[in-house]
Amino acid sequence: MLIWQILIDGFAVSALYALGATGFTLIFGVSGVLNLSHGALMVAAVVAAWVAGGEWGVSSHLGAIFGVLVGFVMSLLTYFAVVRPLQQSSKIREEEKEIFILTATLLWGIMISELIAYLYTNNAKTVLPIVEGVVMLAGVRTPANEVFTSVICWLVIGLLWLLVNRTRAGKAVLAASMNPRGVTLLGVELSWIYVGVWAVYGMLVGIAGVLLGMFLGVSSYSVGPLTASAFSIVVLGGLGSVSGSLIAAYVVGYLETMTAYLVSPAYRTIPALLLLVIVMYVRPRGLLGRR
Amino acid sequence: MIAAAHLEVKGLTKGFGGLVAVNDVGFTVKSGEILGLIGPNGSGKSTVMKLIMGIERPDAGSVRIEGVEVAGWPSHRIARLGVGMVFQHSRPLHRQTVLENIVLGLLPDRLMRLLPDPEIEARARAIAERVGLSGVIDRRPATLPFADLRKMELAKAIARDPRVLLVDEPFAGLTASETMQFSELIKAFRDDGCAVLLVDHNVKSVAALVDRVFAMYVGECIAEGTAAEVMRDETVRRVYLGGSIETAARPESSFGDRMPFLQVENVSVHYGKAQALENVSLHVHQGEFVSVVGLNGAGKTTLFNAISGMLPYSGDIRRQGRPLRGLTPAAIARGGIVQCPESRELFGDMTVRENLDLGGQHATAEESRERMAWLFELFPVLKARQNQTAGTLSGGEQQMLTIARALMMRPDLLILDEPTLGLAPVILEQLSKALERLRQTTTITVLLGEQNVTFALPHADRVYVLEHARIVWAGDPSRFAAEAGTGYL
Amino acid sequence: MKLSDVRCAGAPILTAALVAGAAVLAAMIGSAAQAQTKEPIRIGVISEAQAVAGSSIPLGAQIAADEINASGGVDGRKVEIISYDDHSSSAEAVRAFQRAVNEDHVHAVIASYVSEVVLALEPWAGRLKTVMVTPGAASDVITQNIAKDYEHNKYTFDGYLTSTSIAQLVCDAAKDLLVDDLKMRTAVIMSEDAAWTTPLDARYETCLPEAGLKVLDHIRFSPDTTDFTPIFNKIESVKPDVIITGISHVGTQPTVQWKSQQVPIPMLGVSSQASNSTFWKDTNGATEGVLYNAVSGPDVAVTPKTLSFVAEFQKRFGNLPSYCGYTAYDVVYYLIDAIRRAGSTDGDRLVDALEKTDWVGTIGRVQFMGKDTPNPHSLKVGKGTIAGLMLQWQNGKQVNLWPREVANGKLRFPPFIKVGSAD
Amino acid sequence: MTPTRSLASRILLSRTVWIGLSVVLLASTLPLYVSGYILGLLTMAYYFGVFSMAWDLLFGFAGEVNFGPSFLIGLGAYTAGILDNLYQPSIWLCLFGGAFASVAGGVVLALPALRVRGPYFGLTTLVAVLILQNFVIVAAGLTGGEIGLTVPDVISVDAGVNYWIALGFMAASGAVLYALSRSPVGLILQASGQDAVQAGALGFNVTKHKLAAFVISAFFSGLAGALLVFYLGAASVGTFVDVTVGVQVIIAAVLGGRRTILGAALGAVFLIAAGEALRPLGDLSTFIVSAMALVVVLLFPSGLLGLLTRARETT
Repeated sequence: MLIWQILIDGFAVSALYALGATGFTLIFGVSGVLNLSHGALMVAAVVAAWVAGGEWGVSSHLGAIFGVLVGFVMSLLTYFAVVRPLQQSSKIREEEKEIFILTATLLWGIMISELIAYLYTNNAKTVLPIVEGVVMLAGVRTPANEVFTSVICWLVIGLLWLLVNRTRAGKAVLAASMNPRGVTLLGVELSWIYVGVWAVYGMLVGIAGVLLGMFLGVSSYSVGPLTASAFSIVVLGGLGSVSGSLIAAYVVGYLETMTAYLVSPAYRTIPALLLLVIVMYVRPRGLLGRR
Repeated sequence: MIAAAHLEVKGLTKGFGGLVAVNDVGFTVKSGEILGLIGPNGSGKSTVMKLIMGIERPDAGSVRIEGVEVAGWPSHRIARLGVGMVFQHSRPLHRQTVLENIVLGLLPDRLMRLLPDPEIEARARAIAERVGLSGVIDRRPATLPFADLRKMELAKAIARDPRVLLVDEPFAGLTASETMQFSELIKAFRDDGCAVLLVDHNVKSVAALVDRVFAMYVGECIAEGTAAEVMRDETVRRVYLGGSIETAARPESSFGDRMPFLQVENVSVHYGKAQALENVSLHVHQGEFVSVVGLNGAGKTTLFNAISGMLPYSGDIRRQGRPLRGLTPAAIARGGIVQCPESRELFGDMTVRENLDLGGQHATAEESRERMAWLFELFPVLKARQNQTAGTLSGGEQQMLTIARALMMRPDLLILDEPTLGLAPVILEQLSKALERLRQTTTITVLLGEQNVTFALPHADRVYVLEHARIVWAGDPSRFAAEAGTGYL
Repeated sequence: MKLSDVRCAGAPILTAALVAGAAVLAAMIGSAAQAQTKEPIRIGVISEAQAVAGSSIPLGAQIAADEINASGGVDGRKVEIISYDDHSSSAEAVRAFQRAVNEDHVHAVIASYVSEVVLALEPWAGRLKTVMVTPGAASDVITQNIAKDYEHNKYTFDGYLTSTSIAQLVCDAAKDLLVDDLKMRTAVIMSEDAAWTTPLDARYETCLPEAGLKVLDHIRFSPDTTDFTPIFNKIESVKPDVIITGISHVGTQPTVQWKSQQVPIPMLGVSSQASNSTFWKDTNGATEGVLYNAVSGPDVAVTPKTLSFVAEFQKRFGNLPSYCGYTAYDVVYYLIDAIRRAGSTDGDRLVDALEKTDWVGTIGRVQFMGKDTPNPHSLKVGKGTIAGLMLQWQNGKQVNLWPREVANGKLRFPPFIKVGSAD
Repeated sequence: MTPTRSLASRILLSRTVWIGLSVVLLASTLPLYVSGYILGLLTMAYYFGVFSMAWDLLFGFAGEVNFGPSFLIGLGAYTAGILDNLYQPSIWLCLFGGAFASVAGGVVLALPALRVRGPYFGLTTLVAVLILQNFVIVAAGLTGGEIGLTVPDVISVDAGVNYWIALGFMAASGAVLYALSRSPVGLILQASGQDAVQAGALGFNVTKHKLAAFVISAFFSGLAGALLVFYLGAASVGTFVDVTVGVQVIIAAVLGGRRTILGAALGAVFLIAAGEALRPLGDLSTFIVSAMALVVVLLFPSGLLGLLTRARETT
């Protein structure tokens, strides 16, 4: 019974982690950007869905779609207002761009979360679930929403996989992540690829955010932890490796769930952090990292 | 005693992954001697230098500095023992002056040294004087001409009075008079009793300076002796020049277009203060094969990158009369000017087929398929390897894939930058045949950049020679050997 | 060259920044302290504006000040509220406290509902000899410190209940509502790991068995927890009749997950966020059926003053006050009362006067425990002083169930709760 | 020209000292005519200035991006606070203990730094902070956990005295760090950060120098953290360890201008002063300060101080 509980709960949480981290790693893989406003974008999507549902009283479906849309728009805004000006700046040396992008996205994240707290307080917000009620799985009473979350996460990850591996545009994105100069030589504009990737990232962030809002709920305090967890999962899996991120998401998700069940909820995050430190020492490139 | 070997290398071996980069290499450099370590790109000469300096750890073999075994030591200890190295590409301290950069080379490796020793500054000034930098001593590196940057690197390397001096490509990018100056500086060290190791591509460029030459090819020694002996050596000649060169040029008048397909007019490019191209003009007719011959650092890659729109330049580059300026590199490539860069830029984790598909992505699926069938005929080995990832291919196969991928784009003009880089002679043959077939069976226009004249001449209708950022010779390939060929050995 | 340039260039900027900063601040302060015929009584309010609980504090205090000023002030002196945002950070709160005392020369400070922050401020109240009253922090340690070192810490007063007395009130309510009415026998304590819950849990452990509820398990979790599934599953596995809560930093997330997992066990206890009127919206209605302790409620006439205050608050700010809103309103009144009685704003004399406080406010009759008790300067609790309430969310409304004298509804649970089914 | 130049540089050096000294002197007169609150504000700002300068030594000179300055700060602060709480030795001893713990932490942090690069190192430092944070909460008996640690002693309750201590400490740290960055060791450090291979070939033990940079950065971070504890009279995770504290330190350094040491202090004073000056704007003040910092980062990448030095360079 306990085993089934851990398996089922861990699966849903891990699926959410996986979806959140996939977008993060995609952006890093293709454009080398570690977007530290990641958590803020997710929270923005949740709050948007909450506002649509709570203030305007639209249906849960419409609210969710609005949340995803806001995630999408915010992502493109992040790219055009913050990341691209720095990437194209001639005043900053190439080797220093990384720290600039990190600092700028951090500041941008702070701005977003402060604005949200100003407008809607920093109370935790939840999104009205699309499906309610509970189902019995292997004798475990599981919220239908949890099943829904897992299914949507994997559906989206599957669609992303198809997009990247089975379409020409996706192939070009994959190629750009291996060798940006190579795709330029083949007549593909890198700027199109970047915009496209940030757009896809926006959808992923929006969906992950809204699902998170339905499943667990977030507040403007969650901004930092959300970014940190995506960052650690991505690094644990190996930067830029999508499959590595998926594996790492499940490792972290299950480790946390097991700790919460078997040891104490108070120590939930500690084993995952220790694992991360060990991996950093033993295998500094992450589980499946190449770079 | 007098002729004690300052640097003694024996049985040096180093592999990267499965590839043996250096195999059982041994030589000595005596005090007051200059040894030229030469070899084409990929021959392992730079690795040898890094092994001596301790930047890489040798797998086997010994490196002795005045009898002290240093193989496997960290590089700072080797440096302290009296080895200095002049890097070809360096990153000077941008925010400090030239003087401070030289002072850096003189500092003791101690943490407690918080106040600059006034003596050090005086010594730095003396060194600057010696290498001819005293006029620019208060300037920052970014404002210096290229030759002065090289001098600054030299100054840093000699600051500690090394007994062994390693110099990587001493003359790359320098003008003739600058080369003279630099040679004099190096000779002065030899006369002071220093053992000097010069690493370069060609015998010719260092011949005047070196006492002996050690020639490498694919990780092994192929010849050793005086410059003249090595230049006469059969193996060396074959590696650099191949056999006798047959040319088959078509006269320029046979290309009927009134306006050349590609016109490059008075193009200049600067990297900071260094001039990489100086008023270069050339043209290529529709269907013509044009070779640009030049040594490393002469400006070939810069020229091609300017044509491909990857660099800012002054002057004009026109395609069928329309200027290319303002177009993005990708737009130029889509427009039909496709480059195969020297670095190949393959997608290493994708299969051969996927790489080719990406080349054909602007065409319809049908066109793309036909094109691929034709390419598999041209390069049969790619067909056999089509499901293998590009990163696992051999160097020659990778080069074929690069060319094939570019051809998938149905280019009007194909630019090939050093396709022979690091390839074995057998592979060169295959590549050569493929180019010949292209030339005979299609109307494609090709602009080829090479330092390997054996490869550059047979296919060429016309040849340009690029030297120190300028075109110094242009004409029919058959006249090349007589008029311009001496520098390419 | 460069050596000097950095410094030369740096110097003017540094001075400019300092001068500019100083000028701005000076201007601000100047306007705040503008000459008035009689020096006003200034009360500093330090709280977090972005938190629902905290944002009510300055608003409640302002209403009280306006009412006092409308009736002539204190011997012709106006009451002035100066508020500071501390983002619930101890360091910022210390800074704000110093500013309030040294710069704005306030006569007393009303500070924060977060125990951690109040504990950091407590020594500063002593160092700067300025009275500080917290309208919402619950940790017993605050008042225990006063017992330990009265001379230094006597300037601090806890204007809200201590955790221990809250726990006692919860136990009392649980006995009446659950044990007597519904025959419940067992409970699990679920509380967040924070300063205020340590004494709360300690009292729960003793008073729940006294009330007739056997404690089967005791779960403390990090306030950063987002996924409560393991916690609820663990609780469910020991089959208690009720979950006794001690949560304040978290609220929305456990409540929503309780509902979505349809945990069949009712929750009763302390859930500070549930006392906010916005909680229904934040949880999308998942809070239906949640029982929480409070000192006041929107439609509960605890004293004659309660409802008129709520009405005024709603009229002026468009929403209902959080629990700190009520207490802050009362604090201003009894501070002013003490100043009147002391005839001075001097710190030590104000402490003496405050210790003799006997004031009926919106939450009940306010009296402080004496200095020889274990918790000096904490509120006296019980019938006749502050009785506390037990409210339940029902259909978007906060309904009071206990004590029965002021109850305005009946206990009611959502369908997934199975009362009495556990054996 | 040659001999006069070195003479001139010596005069300029002394001019730097004079200008620095006069700024510090000017600042030290502030308590005479500025209110206690501004002093309190600047006291905090000065300690943050030291945090930022210490961070800049690691990033700007040794080229190591440390995402966890608050790991070093927190170690120093908590060690000093816990020592005072347990044994109540003289404050000096506590300060020394804090600085020492932080140095030990700096060495631990340096170990991965010498193995892994870029984002991987960044993450290791970030994880160090999270682990420290968890430790503080788990070991609540020792550290006060979520409640925070209240120390029995403070250095002084007088705003002026605290201000002078902070100013003196910042001036001293600034002088040492600046001198270090300008010294031969600073030059070697910069060379190691820029091109470790070449620095090795020039005969420098890169590992040793980077380790030293970590130790020095840790020493000043830890000491500043410990001093701040005895100024505030309390230590809490939110003030010393939280990632957001580290973020503020980094933002201050980038804002003021990287690789200048002094710019980092300027950035810290600016951030805190601006945050305070904007306080009347209400809850939006943090938003506006962040937005201003973002604009500086986007438009003037060399930072407040770098902007001016670069302008000088071209003339």
